[in-house]
Amino acid sequence: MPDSLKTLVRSPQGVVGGGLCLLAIVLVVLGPWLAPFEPNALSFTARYQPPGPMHWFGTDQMGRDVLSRVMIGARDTIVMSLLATAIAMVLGAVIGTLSAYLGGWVDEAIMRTMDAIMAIPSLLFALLIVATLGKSDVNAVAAIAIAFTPGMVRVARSVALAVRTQDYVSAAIVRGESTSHIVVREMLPNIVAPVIVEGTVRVAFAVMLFATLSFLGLGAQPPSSEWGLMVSEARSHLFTAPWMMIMPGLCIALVAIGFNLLGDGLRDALNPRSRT
Amino acid sequence: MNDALLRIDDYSLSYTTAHGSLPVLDGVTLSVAPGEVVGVVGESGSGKTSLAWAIMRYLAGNAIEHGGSIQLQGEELTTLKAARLRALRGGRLGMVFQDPSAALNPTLTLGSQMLEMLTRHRGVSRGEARRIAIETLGDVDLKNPESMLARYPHELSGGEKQRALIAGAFACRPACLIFDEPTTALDVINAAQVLELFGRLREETGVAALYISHDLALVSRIADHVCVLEKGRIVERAPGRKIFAAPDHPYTQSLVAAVPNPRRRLVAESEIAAHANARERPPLLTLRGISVDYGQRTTLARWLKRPDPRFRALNPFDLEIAHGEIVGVVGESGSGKSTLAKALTGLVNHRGEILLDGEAVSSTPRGRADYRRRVQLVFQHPDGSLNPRQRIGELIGRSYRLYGLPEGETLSQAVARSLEEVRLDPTLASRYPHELSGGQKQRVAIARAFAARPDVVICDEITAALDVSVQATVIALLLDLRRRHGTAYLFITHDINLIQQIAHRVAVMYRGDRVELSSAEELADGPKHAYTRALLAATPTIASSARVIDDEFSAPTMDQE
Amino acid sequence: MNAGYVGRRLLTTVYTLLVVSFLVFAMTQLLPADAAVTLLGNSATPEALASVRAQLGLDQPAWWQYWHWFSGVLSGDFGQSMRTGQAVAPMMFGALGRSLLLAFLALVLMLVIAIPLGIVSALRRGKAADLIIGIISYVGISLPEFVTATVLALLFADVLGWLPATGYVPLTEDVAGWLAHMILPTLTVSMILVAHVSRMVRSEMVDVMASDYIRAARLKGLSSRRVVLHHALRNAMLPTITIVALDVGYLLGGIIVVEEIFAIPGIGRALIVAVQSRDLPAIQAGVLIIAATYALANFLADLAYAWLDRRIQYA
Amino acid sequence: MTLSLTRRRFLAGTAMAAGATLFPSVTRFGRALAQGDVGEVNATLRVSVDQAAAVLNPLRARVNPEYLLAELLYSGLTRLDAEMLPQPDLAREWQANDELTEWTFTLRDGVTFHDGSPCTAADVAATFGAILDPDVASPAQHNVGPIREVLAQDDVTVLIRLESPYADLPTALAYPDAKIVPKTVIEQDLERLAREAIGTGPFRLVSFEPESRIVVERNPDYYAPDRPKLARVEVLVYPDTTAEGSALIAGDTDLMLALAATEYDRLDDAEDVETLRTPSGQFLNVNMDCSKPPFNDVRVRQALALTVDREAMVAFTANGFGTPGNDTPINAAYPFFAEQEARKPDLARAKALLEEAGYADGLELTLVASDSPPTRTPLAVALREMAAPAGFRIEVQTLAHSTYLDQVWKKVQFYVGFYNMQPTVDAVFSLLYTSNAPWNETRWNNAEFDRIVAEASQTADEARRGELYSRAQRLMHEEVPSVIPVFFDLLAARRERVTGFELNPRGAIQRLDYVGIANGSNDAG
Repeated sequence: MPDSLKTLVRSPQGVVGGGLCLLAIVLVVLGPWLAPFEPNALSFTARYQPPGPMHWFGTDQMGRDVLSRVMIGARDTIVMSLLATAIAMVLGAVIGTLSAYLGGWVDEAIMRTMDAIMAIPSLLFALLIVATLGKSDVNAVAAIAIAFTPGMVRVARSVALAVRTQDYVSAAIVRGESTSHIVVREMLPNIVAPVIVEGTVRVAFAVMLFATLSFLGLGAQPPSSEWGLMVSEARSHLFTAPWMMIMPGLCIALVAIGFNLLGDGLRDALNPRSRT
Repeated sequence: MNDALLRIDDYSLSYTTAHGSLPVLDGVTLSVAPGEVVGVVGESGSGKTSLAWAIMRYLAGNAIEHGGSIQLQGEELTTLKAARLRALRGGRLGMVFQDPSAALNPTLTLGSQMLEMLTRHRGVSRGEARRIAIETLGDVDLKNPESMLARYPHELSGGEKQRALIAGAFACRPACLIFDEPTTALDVINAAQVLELFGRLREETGVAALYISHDLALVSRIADHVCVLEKGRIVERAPGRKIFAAPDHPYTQSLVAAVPNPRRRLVAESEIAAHANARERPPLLTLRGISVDYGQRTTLARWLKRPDPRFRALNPFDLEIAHGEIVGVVGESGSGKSTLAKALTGLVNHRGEILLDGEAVSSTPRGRADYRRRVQLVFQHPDGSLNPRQRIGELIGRSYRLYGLPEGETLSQAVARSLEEVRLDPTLASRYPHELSGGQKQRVAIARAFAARPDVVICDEITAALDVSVQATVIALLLDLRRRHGTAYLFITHDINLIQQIAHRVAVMYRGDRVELSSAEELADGPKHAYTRALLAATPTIASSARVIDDEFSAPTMDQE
Repeated sequence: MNAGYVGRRLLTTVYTLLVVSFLVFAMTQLLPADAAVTLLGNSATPEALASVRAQLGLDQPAWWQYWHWFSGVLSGDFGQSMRTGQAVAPMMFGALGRSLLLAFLALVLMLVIAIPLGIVSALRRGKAADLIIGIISYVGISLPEFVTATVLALLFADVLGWLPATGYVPLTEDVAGWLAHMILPTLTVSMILVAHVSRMVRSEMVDVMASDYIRAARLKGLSSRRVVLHHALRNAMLPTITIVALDVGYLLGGIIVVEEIFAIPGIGRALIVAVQSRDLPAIQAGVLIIAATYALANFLADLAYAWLDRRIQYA
Repeated sequence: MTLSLTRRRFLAGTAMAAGATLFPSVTRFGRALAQGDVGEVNATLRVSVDQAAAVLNPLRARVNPEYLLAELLYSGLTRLDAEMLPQPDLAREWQANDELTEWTFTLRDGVTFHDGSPCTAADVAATFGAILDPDVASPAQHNVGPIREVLAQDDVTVLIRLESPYADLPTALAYPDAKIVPKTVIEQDLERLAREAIGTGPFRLVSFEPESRIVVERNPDYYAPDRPKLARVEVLVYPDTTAEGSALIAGDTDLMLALAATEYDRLDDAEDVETLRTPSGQFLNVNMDCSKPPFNDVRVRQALALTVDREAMVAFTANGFGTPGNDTPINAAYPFFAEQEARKPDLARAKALLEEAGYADGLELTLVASDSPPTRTPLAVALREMAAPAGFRIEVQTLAHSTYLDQVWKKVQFYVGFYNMQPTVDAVFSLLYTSNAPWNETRWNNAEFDRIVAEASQTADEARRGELYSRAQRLMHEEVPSVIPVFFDLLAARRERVTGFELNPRGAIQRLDYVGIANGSNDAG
């Protein structure tokens, strides 16, 4: 692991991606303290102010400071995405590994069900779930987590299948180890790496999916400053106040790029073949 | 030797890695005369494959050459233009790889892959190329070449692939061919056929060849001259027939010593006597009609009238293993020898019964646990059988956790002792497998098995992945452990030479049948079964090459009797 | 290719759709605020609601509704929209048709652009070209459609005035007009796909180029052109087939947003409306149809794969 | 009128405010009218609407696009003109008895439905029977006045008996859902009208794709020979307002019936596009359940009202295109509007009132809004911030409109409502604020208010009515059953070649049969 980390920080992807993600995390942690203005403070006089020394990102239709809102919004957007992906990752890893280890009809049943869920495009799936549970960021997290799980299961399972045939698993069986020991101690540790890679890339998707849900009015709710929500609220002002949309839109893109780069960096670092 | 066809002069090569520069070849000098076969022998890491790549001018991005020259028919290769080089490769300078299935593109037919070569280097039309291809395939006696051309690689056996490839290489009228372990991936008998083919073709074409291999015995049989490569330096160059008779360099001597010689028994007669009187006791392990079927037929499959996928990997098999006895099981891949190991350790379901000390293994959990402790398994590849994410300590400790610690020992003490028993530094306990060498890993695997204080250890090809010298030490270790604990071994291998050295009795397996079961002596005096004889004939041994030495006039091809 | 393989895949596909139908139905059962409410809007009185519910069969037990619906589906009848009172099937299939046309354009555009990009960056690995392509694809993959769509519309329609901003002209009425209206949506949809697939092709290509048989091919003295086009590409394409098939699912999802923004009366919009107005038959039909399309795409992809790479059937 | 208006908009605003669209300002309609009479007879008008017209059955229309369809395809007894005055439609003329309890309507003769069958008094009677039948659940049932029974005297004479005297009946009958449908259809299967249109309107249905495109063509048998002036009308659905605007600019559409305030400037600057604007009685109200605490205490309601900066609210919710509200549903767009002193924000006072009411340490509230129209949430968000200093701790919750209708509307104690302008003052009051109002959201149930409204509805004398209505308004202003911070101007836009279109403050009235397309104009889509 450590030497693969070395390769990660040596690769440009790893550096840029890691940097962007780090920045994002900083925003998440320190956002409220860094924000120059109260994110929801209205100002009748300061509406539609273009970016300037006072308001770096400009102000919106209610005279709220876009920069501050973006800073606060990082929390909703990123934490939610990370949370959703993390849940999906854990579920996926466990289900996938178990499915691969048990094999036979259990495996078949699990995977076909996953296929079924995958057959419903994740956005649509999230849409249905949110419509069912009611709109709120928490439900959006649940929706995305569920929508992501099958993908994770697939990845985890494919790796687990390879691991399953390894002699150390056979050795464990010959020794008479318990199923739980084999799955948890012998197999899982050898599966996490690829799952983490997949997960990192998925975070980027989650960020965008969140934005899209909010755009459709199904994700975070006003006055929250979740980035997707900001963008969708700003769309109607695009012609009069483009910055309102561009700034949070840019942030979404940057964070997504960050996680994509990091994910690919990790993949290369963990994949000996692409190491040169 | 100015008439040399291929000449390498003081050639050095190194790779730049994260940990600095790593020398691979150091002042290598050798030459191949027209029609001559030069063998290059070395253990893993000796740089023999890098040498091949260097000659083919196919070097990794991080390779750095430190002077020296490589000349083919007087033409300097190290400074050759890419276009000229492409014209050379596959044409005058051909190469045959170790693994034929890896060398063939899985999504293209054999035909298209042969034809593109012929059209390129023989400058003939596709039709003509096709004719040649069919002809060549024909005279490397592959059945109906026509259809062969239309087949995909996965539809051919390993032997067929390699023969086709060799045929193709020769068909392009090369001046010099480089063979990189061409038979290592094949079974003994296939290998023998390929070698025979090789011999015949070069008889006919008089091609010069550089033959790279780790197998001293084999090389000594086919090569006119043998170069011994150690850590990138050629330490000895001698005629193939001499190299065993009178190795000069100590390294070569150690190599020769390590090569299993069926004539030199490693288990002393006294021990055999010892285990003879052990025969009075009920046999330690008794196998009655053990048979294994693979694959099952699903209702869906039956419903779709698909061919029955079930096949019998092991036909009813009987065997008795006495306390402290070493029983060898020898056979090619697919002979069912590994299946036997799986069956005995419960990795696959089997019919028939297993008796331990004359009693059927009880199906109660305790009974099975007891059996599991007393019958241990060591796998072929330590990289596979040792979980890369666990420390050596944990790996060995697992046995103690499951089967209990000996009195008055802490876990760490026990682990340390186990490591010492296999002659490893106890401090390795805190390391991860990938930090150990192949031999060390296998020792750890053995230590883990013996931590269970077993009565019988099943060794499934445990030395196949190791260099000869390492193999020799591991074997020595096993015999030593046996001496100490009186453990019996079921020793599964494809190497009939090795088994003749260490086994008291040998079971020969062929296509799931036990075709012969006889004591080592009997085997030496003359095997009963035809297959056994074929196997022995196909296996190059020091003995056979020694015989070659006796007879100066026989051609340096392999001898069938 | 042997019948067993096809049969097996077909069965699993059917099973998948069965599960989907169940999932969807279960979800629609949980949806708050049933169609009767949305149908009557402000004028809903308890009596009116009751009568409408009865009329829509909403007062029946769930299993009955499921069976009623499912048996209908089997006979090609997806029921009537609770919103418009029209039959769902023609409505949804019509919408699907329009969406598929869009999806098809996007796929074609994607393949035409993505595969060459992927190959180039793989062969020029680590060089400038690779870097540039990489950056482009990262940006492409990291912009939500609704941003891309809005920006594109702003640029090409409002600023440059080259293309119609939004709206839809039926292909049957005016091909040129249809195409003109399709360009921006197609661009938007294919953007992310191009990024995604080109990176897939790249990594596949990199792996293949590192494989033994490519080395063997080189050492046969073949020209690099032949090595790349004849030996490498084919193998690199194989996994891409699967990826593309999986992307069809994504495509159908992404289309939802694009259709919303560009006012294309496709299945995505139909579904959003259906969900918003709790039009259960429409939701069920829509999701099932999309799932079916996706499953079909994957089925075909697997067949194609198995056909191109004979080893599959033995595996 | 907010101060942030550009000069240009200011002119427009006043032009509208002055006489609504009675005599349009020359800048806007001059050329249009000039071309109106020479309009192209077989032109197609492409109208864009911002949401689907899902319901084709006129008796069940709920939203403006559906009203539009009803208007295009059907006729009522009466219809309203730009000044909200009832004009003859199917009814040629009408008179009432002195008590205003019995009304007789005389129909045009020779009017036929699209299927050729004649439209008679029997159809009228049957239609009103259906409207008043709760199972049909027509929104009109609460809006056509206190009707007891509708009788067909002969083929062309309809007698309507009322429960109580009602002066505004002709206006009420113009309610967009009160369209006449064939008796036979009602008796056989009313649901047919969900798929086909059998009316007497100026247009006939050609194709109906609710989510995307509805096409109608001229009805040659329409009773008015000079109308419609168009061969076809295409109603195009654009779910995205920005997209809708772009379509008009690009010339893909001719007329945009509802314009988001944020789009106004862009379209105003676009070439060949004219923006239309009229003040209207359309408003958002913050409803408070006056029957339960905390809102059963008038001081709490007054406190909340005092926190609202209405000028700012106009800016935040209507982007400046509106007028401040004064907590009554009546504004200058209505007759009988009573000018009162505008309520100014006074946080100190609000805090004090809240303390008096016993909420010294503030009040936790959840304010629910629906996602359509999109102006509801900004209002809630703005109110949250404005009310916070006075001690109102408001959590804003936005729900899907369907969920809102199901779980919030008329149920929860604190939410944002939205209403189109109604044809009469009485319509607003008796629809929303009287104890017996069908949509009595606030449960204010003020006996005096009820009495005043009832009396007003029964008086024919204008002066007396005015006096009564202003008392009612003053009462509401003091008691604040709901905070009404902002009235919206209605905005629309058209290509210049579109003639004869008048933007109606009612929102639900379009009168496209008067609209034409000037020929010789080359800006086709």
